[in-house]
Amino acid sequence: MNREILLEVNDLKTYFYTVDGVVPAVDGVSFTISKGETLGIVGESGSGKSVTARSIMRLIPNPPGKIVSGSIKFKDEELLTKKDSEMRMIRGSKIGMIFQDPMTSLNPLFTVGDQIIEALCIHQNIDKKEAKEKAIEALRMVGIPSPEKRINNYPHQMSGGMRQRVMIAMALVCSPDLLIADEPTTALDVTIQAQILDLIKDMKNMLNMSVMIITHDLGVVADIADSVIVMYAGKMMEYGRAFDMFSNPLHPYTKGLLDSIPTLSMEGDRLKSIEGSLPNVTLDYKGCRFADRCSERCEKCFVEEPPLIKVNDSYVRCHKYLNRR
Amino acid sequence: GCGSETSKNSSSAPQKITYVSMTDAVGLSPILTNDSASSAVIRTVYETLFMRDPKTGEIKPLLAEGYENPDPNTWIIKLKKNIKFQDGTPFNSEAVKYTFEKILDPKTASPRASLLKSVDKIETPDEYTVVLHTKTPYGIMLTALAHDNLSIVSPKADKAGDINKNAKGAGTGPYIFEEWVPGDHITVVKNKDYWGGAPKIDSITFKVVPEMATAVSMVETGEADMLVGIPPEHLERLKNNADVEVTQLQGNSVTYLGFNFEKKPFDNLKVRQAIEHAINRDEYISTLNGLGIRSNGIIGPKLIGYNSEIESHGYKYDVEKAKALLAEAGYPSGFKATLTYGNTDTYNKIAPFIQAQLKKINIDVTLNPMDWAAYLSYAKSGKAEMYLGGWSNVTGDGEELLYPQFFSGNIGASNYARYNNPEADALILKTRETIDQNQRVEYLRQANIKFTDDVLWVPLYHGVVTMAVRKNLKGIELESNGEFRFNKAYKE
Amino acid sequence: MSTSNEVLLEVKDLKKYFPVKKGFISKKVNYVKAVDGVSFTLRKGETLGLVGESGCGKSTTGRTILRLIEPTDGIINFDGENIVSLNKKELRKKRKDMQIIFQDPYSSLNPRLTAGEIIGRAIDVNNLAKGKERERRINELLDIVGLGARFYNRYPNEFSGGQRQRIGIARALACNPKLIVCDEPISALDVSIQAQIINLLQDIQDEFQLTYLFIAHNLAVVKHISDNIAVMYLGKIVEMADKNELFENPHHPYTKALLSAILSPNPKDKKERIKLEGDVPSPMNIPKGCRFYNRCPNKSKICSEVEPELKDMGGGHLTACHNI
Amino acid sequence: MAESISALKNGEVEIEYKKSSQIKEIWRRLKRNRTAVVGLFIISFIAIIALLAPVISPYNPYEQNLNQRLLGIGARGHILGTDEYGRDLLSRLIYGARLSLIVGFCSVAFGLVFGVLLGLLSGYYKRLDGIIMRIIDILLAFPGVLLALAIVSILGTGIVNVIIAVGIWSIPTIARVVRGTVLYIKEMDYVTAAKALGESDFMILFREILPNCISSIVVYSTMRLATAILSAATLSFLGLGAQPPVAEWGAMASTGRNFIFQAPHLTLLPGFAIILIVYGFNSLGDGLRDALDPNLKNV
Amino acid sequence: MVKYIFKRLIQLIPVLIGVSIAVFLMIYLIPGNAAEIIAGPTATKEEIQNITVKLGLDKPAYIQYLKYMSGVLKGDLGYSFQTGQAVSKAIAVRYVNTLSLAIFSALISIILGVTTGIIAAAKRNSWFDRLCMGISTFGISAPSFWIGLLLIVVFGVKLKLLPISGFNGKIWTADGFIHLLMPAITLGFGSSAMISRMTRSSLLEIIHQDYIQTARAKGVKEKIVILKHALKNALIPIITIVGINFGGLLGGAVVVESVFAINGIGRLMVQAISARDFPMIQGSVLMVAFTFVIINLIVDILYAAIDPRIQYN
Ligand SMILES: Nc1ncnc2c1ncn2[C@@H]1O[C@H](COP(=O)(O)OP(=O)(O)OP(=O)(O)O)[C@@H](O)[C@H]1O
Ligand SMILES: Nc1ncnc2c1ncn2[C@@H]1O[C@H](COP(=O)(O)OP(=O)(O)OP(=O)(O)O)[C@@H](O)[C@H]1O
Ligand SMILES: [Mg+2]
Ligand SMILES: [Mg+2]
Ligand code: NI
Repeated sequence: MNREILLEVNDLKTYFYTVDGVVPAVDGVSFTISKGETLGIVGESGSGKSVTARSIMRLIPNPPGKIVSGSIKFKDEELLTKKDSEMRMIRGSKIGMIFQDPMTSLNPLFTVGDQIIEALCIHQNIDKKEAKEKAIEALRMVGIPSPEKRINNYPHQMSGGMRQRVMIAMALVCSPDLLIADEPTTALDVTIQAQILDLIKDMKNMLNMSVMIITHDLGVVADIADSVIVMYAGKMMEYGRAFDMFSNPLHPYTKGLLDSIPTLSMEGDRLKSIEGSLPNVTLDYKGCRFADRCSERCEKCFVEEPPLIKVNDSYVRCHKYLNRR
Repeated sequence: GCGSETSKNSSSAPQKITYVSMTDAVGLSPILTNDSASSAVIRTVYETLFMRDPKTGEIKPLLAEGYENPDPNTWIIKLKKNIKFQDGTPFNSEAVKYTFEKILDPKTASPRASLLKSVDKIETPDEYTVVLHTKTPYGIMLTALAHDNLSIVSPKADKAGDINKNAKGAGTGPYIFEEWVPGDHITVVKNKDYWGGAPKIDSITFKVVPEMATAVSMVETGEADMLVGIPPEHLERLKNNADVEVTQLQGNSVTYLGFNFEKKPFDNLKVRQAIEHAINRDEYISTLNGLGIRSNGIIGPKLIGYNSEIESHGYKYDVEKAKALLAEAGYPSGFKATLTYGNTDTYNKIAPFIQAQLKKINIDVTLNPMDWAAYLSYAKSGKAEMYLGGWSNVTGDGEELLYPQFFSGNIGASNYARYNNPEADALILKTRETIDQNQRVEYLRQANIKFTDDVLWVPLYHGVVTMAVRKNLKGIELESNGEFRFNKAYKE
Repeated sequence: MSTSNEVLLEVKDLKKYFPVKKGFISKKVNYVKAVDGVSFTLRKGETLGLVGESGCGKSTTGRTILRLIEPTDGIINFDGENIVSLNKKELRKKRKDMQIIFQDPYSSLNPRLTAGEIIGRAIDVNNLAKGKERERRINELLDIVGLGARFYNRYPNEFSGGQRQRIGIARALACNPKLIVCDEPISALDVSIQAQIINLLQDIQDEFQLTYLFIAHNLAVVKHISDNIAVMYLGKIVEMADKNELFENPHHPYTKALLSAILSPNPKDKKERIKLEGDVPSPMNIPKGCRFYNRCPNKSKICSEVEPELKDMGGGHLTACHNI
Repeated sequence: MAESISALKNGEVEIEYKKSSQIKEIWRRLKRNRTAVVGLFIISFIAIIALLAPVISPYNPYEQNLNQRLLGIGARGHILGTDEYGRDLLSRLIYGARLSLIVGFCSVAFGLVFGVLLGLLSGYYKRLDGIIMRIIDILLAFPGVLLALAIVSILGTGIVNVIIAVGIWSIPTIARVVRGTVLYIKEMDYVTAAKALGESDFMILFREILPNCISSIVVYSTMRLATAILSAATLSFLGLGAQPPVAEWGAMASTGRNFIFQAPHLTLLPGFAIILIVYGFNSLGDGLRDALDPNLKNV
Repeated sequence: MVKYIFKRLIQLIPVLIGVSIAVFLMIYLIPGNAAEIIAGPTATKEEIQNITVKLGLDKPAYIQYLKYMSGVLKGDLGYSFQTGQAVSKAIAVRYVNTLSLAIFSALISIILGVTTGIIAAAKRNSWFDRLCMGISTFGISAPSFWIGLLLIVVFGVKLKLLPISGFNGKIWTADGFIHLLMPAITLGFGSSAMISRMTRSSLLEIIHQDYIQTARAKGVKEKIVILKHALKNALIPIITIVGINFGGLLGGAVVVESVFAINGIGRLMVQAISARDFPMIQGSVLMVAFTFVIINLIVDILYAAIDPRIQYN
């Protein structure tokens, strides 16, 4: 695999300044995505997955959100210092994005054709007719039957799976280098999910792009991702190759997650579960964020935040691995 | 078009007048209307047989040449010759007969049919003579004939269409009806062939502006040329405007506090006296910016039947005396009463004053304002205890006031007081039926004194009529009944 | 899990058509055939898993059985009585025996009531306890679902999704029901919380001899918790069998596709997927013949004309397919 | 999430603590909303003035003194001048606060009683919906001014009838708002759960649905209060409102308009007072909407 | 669609019948009658009786109503008790004026309201936002007769910039336009304020929707995001409030019509009811109700035109 680095995120921190205080939604996330690589981000609801993705796109609503520090290098260019107009040229053309809910992510008042054509017209210097042809082509590419008719449909005239395909087509018409997919299949049925995941894989190979896929379904990650980030309460808890993580999870949280999913092959009556729920994190939060749910915690975990520790090829944020080094 | 634009025009341009009125005319036929807005228009289009001199108040012939009274029940009226209706038909005795009979016909349902109620028969011995035979002597015949509602209409025009809506050519007056946009304006134009000489003004627009503050502003800016009946609060403003001429003239209207004689304790003279004693009329009049005059009598200074001796009658402001009288009447600690009135600006303003005044003698007054129609109904049916009213006298004759208000035959109609006194009835009838004018005036004088002493009303103030005219508009004379004529008007 | 042989619930040819107003002066011409002839039996203590794609009528089935939605047609024998023929009053009395747990932990709790009151209301409505006894019972229920009495006076918005789901379960338990319809009780929860709830549901089933109709679309979960599994497609059950039988030996092509679409959280066991083309047809105009015809990978001619019936293929394994 | 005290001695203490904490939460959110705070401040200010009217007003608002008519602002003894009867304007404004608040509250309360009932029924019972909505259509299509005019003609002018007129005026809109909310809440699972538990329609309607409509009702009522006070002023203009000598701001602004040239403060001051109170209610309504609506929590 | 409009028009009938019955009951209940008004305070009993007979008011109430309604079914709205004019004609003149006023002020309020609303939403929490919202709250809060009189005093009397009254019913002429300017502003001010707030708040709500993120992620300019993607979605609530306000403008124009001496239907209604002029009240109320329903219909059609999800049913 080509190891050329496409995206490099370093110590990204995005905070929300809300009525209820400062929410450190993303608090020091670092990773890289190489050309052709698929990165999966998993984590519980509210752990900061979407905010990470939106930070890369610089689509954090301000106020209340703000990227407080860090750097995001895309093709060796710093995104965080770019002007709005420059950023716009990257969005949609160099980085495409699809969202969780295909039902609400398409503007209900415009035909899907218009919405795809709009993306084309912004980034490519082509006329309407040409754009329309390209849009039809894109729809055909994502497997929508009779696209020349479908292009005049409104989103509500399509099923969820079709809409998600339209979203993908829209994100891909300009052949971006990176596709960010924020829970692209969560709202879909399993059979449709399978279709969409296959489609993303096909597209990735066809266009030779990198993919960042966000999900809370470990099955999806196992299916599609080369490397994985496990997030918990705004922090990156574990980061490494997907294969390594599934065969040898390092962080107690990751282990807990894997244990709590019933699998077809598993036997036995009870599932292992992680008791408790996500903590309410504030800026002055001390210690490991997972500590009070952790089965392997020690006193230190409550007072001191563990650093990111490299174990083999992976990174993990747990005091457990400090001593081993 | 804007008044302000037209007012700048030189004299060679057509002369136009915009007159603002709070309400729209109800109709254009004198036979079918009975409101001041209609009457303002009707006076420009139609004419009566007789008219009242604006200065002296004397009744003079207008379309008539003169009259004779061979006996108390016969009126022979000679008409002027060579007068034509605006539609070209001649004005003659037939027209008079036609008009009057139409009014008398119950099917016409004329609201002022009562003006000719005593007329029995109308004869036309020749083209220019009309003979009116009455059932009973009708001493105020001439006054009635000077009433706008007895204006003569052209039979041809009336038969041809509904002159109540389109009065084109229907009168003999100096202006010809031109256009009526209901709710907005009425236009009349110069009658070039007017028998008294063509007027100088080319057209008059009667514009409806329901909001007084707006109307005043329009006169100020020149958008309108004239306005009558200005309330006191706007008077100062107009007087201070160099472009506007304000005329104030003692009028013949009266504003009063009335009682329902069928309701206790208002049948008690002492109570009524007490109430009159308790009200400081001078104080209230002082708030009117000169738009009201104190006179103790029911028949005011500008009416036929007034005599200045009345000022020694009535009851002066004297709270102690009022309390004493109330105690005498058996109400030492006062009583509760309601005061009913139509909720127009005038009465809305007086009512709280009366309430405050009567409080001083422990009469606890509840105000009961009603919308006008409801008030009429309520007062007629005798439900009101005390009520506020105003009487604007068109003919300028005291009789026009006493008969409707206090004659027992009018209980259930205009006699809101429900005053039923045979003695008073007899006197009132005399003021109507006596042909000898001097004698009749004498009866009116007596009635005034009697009714004032008996406190049939507390006359709060007698009106002052007002008119504001742009300075370049001349020749309009205000009459004490608040009316005016455009016959001699011209613009400089 | 002990399953007796006593039948608790028997559903026969259940139908629910939602009328859709259309046309001039709103004549009811069209129907959404949400449930179109569903039959199954549930024995005491048994768990029947109901799976299927979104919109196939799972929730409608669940709710119609409780008569929260009036059925269009069919028989629901619950505890020896036909629920469908009960009048309003009788039904209200019967209600405490059959409860429901909802998918959405947010909309299923009245935000104006405290946790204790939510449970308390369930007790009050059925006059199960009063005064001290009532309080005791509420606290007991809170304990059973793993919350504890200290949560008594909290409002739903002060709870996390998992905790809310526990309150929902406590409410359902409050009137000692015999049957609980679990309408996707874990779908809205985080992975780490799902296991807690599944364990809880299993625990209370054992403790109180409950019977579950467990609706879900996650096959792995269904397999974990159920005894038998029914697969629904477009308002009909297409296959029903013991869970192991179903997973090891699926008959219906739709079941096969469904099973193959399950993603394992283990990159090692990647397997070949059966790809299904196209979408589920609209329940408003269900095609003639087999409902799965347009997506079926191995359809035959008869499929487009004759609707297959649910037949026993041996050993209580029911399938509705012509090509077996 | 604040951990609550784990050891509980007395359940009731805990209940009170928690109930107030919910209100506290709303209050806390309200406090952060600047306009809402301003609105609340204005309304409390006016309410306090209204309450203390007999204490703080320098004169009897109904006492006439015709010698001291139409004094301007800053006149000796009358800070805000006097009106056409020589009544102290400040005192009248202070008492006017009372009446304006009473008119606002009572008419909205009147509208609420009927509007909420109609809304609840038509939202909950599909069968009644058609009929009730038609009635509401008729009420809506019927010009409000005319309705007021008719009511006043039938019942006579006066503050009570203004309240009734304005109240009836607000029934259809309140009913619609409530109906909309009911239609939404009816579909919530907790209502289904209540049904599943065997609650009767009556209980569901009044114990499950109504309490959850309260916040939208409160928000709407706050805004409606503003409209009611304005409508009352408009009725006064048409001569149908509160009748003299009542010191009600709308009536004062409306009778004062006749003096707009001579003594403009007679209409300007009550006008500003109306603007102030209406502004207060509107801002508070805005703020409450944000504070009560959890969806907008962080927006 | 034609079918839909037809159906809606049929639905209008019960509403209109309901309104007419309501009017009838109202007239029946309120004291006073047309004859007494026409006769005036001086009238004698005979005069009142004659007029009563002439107007048919001596007949039982329901007969009066049925007689009136049978006329209406034949397309005859009757004749005014007071002036004897054909009601249809009287209404027509006034209706044009009120409608011109309503349309003009609706235009003013839409243009003003929507633009300020958009800018305020786009620049949320800026000084412009605060200013707009401040002014708009003022606009909602001030009684319209009050604004109207202030405008007259300032622009009419003091500055002599604009004519105070005299609208000629022809809005398309320069003269008509100038005369209608102040009334339209007076009337439009309050509703522009409402529209402005509605635009702002619905835009703010929509800006948080996923599809707006999608548009941004495509690289669409912020201006276009708001003007195209967000605004079109915000149009539904905006149109709703415009519709409601327009209905309100018709009925609520009485005040402005009085202040600016516009010969409109609002004033006509008030006059008619003070004169107990039954045919005129019925006619004008029916007209206003009819317009109200038509406006609702137009609003619904606009919904469907904007939002493809909404079907005519
Ligand atoms: N606009 C916002 N204002 C305030 N806080 C926000 C905003 N957007 C996100 N957050 C906060 O940031 C945190 C992370 O949110 P994020 O959307 O990234 O979670 P997620 O991992 O994508 O969860 P999910 O699986 O539910 O999509 C949450 O605590 C959330 O409350
Ligand atoms: N009240 C209703 N009126 C009309 N149609 C309805 C109604 N409720 C459900 N439906 C329709 O019935 C069908 C079945 O719905 P149901 O909710 O039972 O599906 P489901 O299998 O539970 O789906 P999901 O997995 O999304 O919950 C759907 O097409 C739905 O649109
Ligand atoms: Mg997310
Ligand atoms: Mg469901
Ligand atoms: Ni002009």
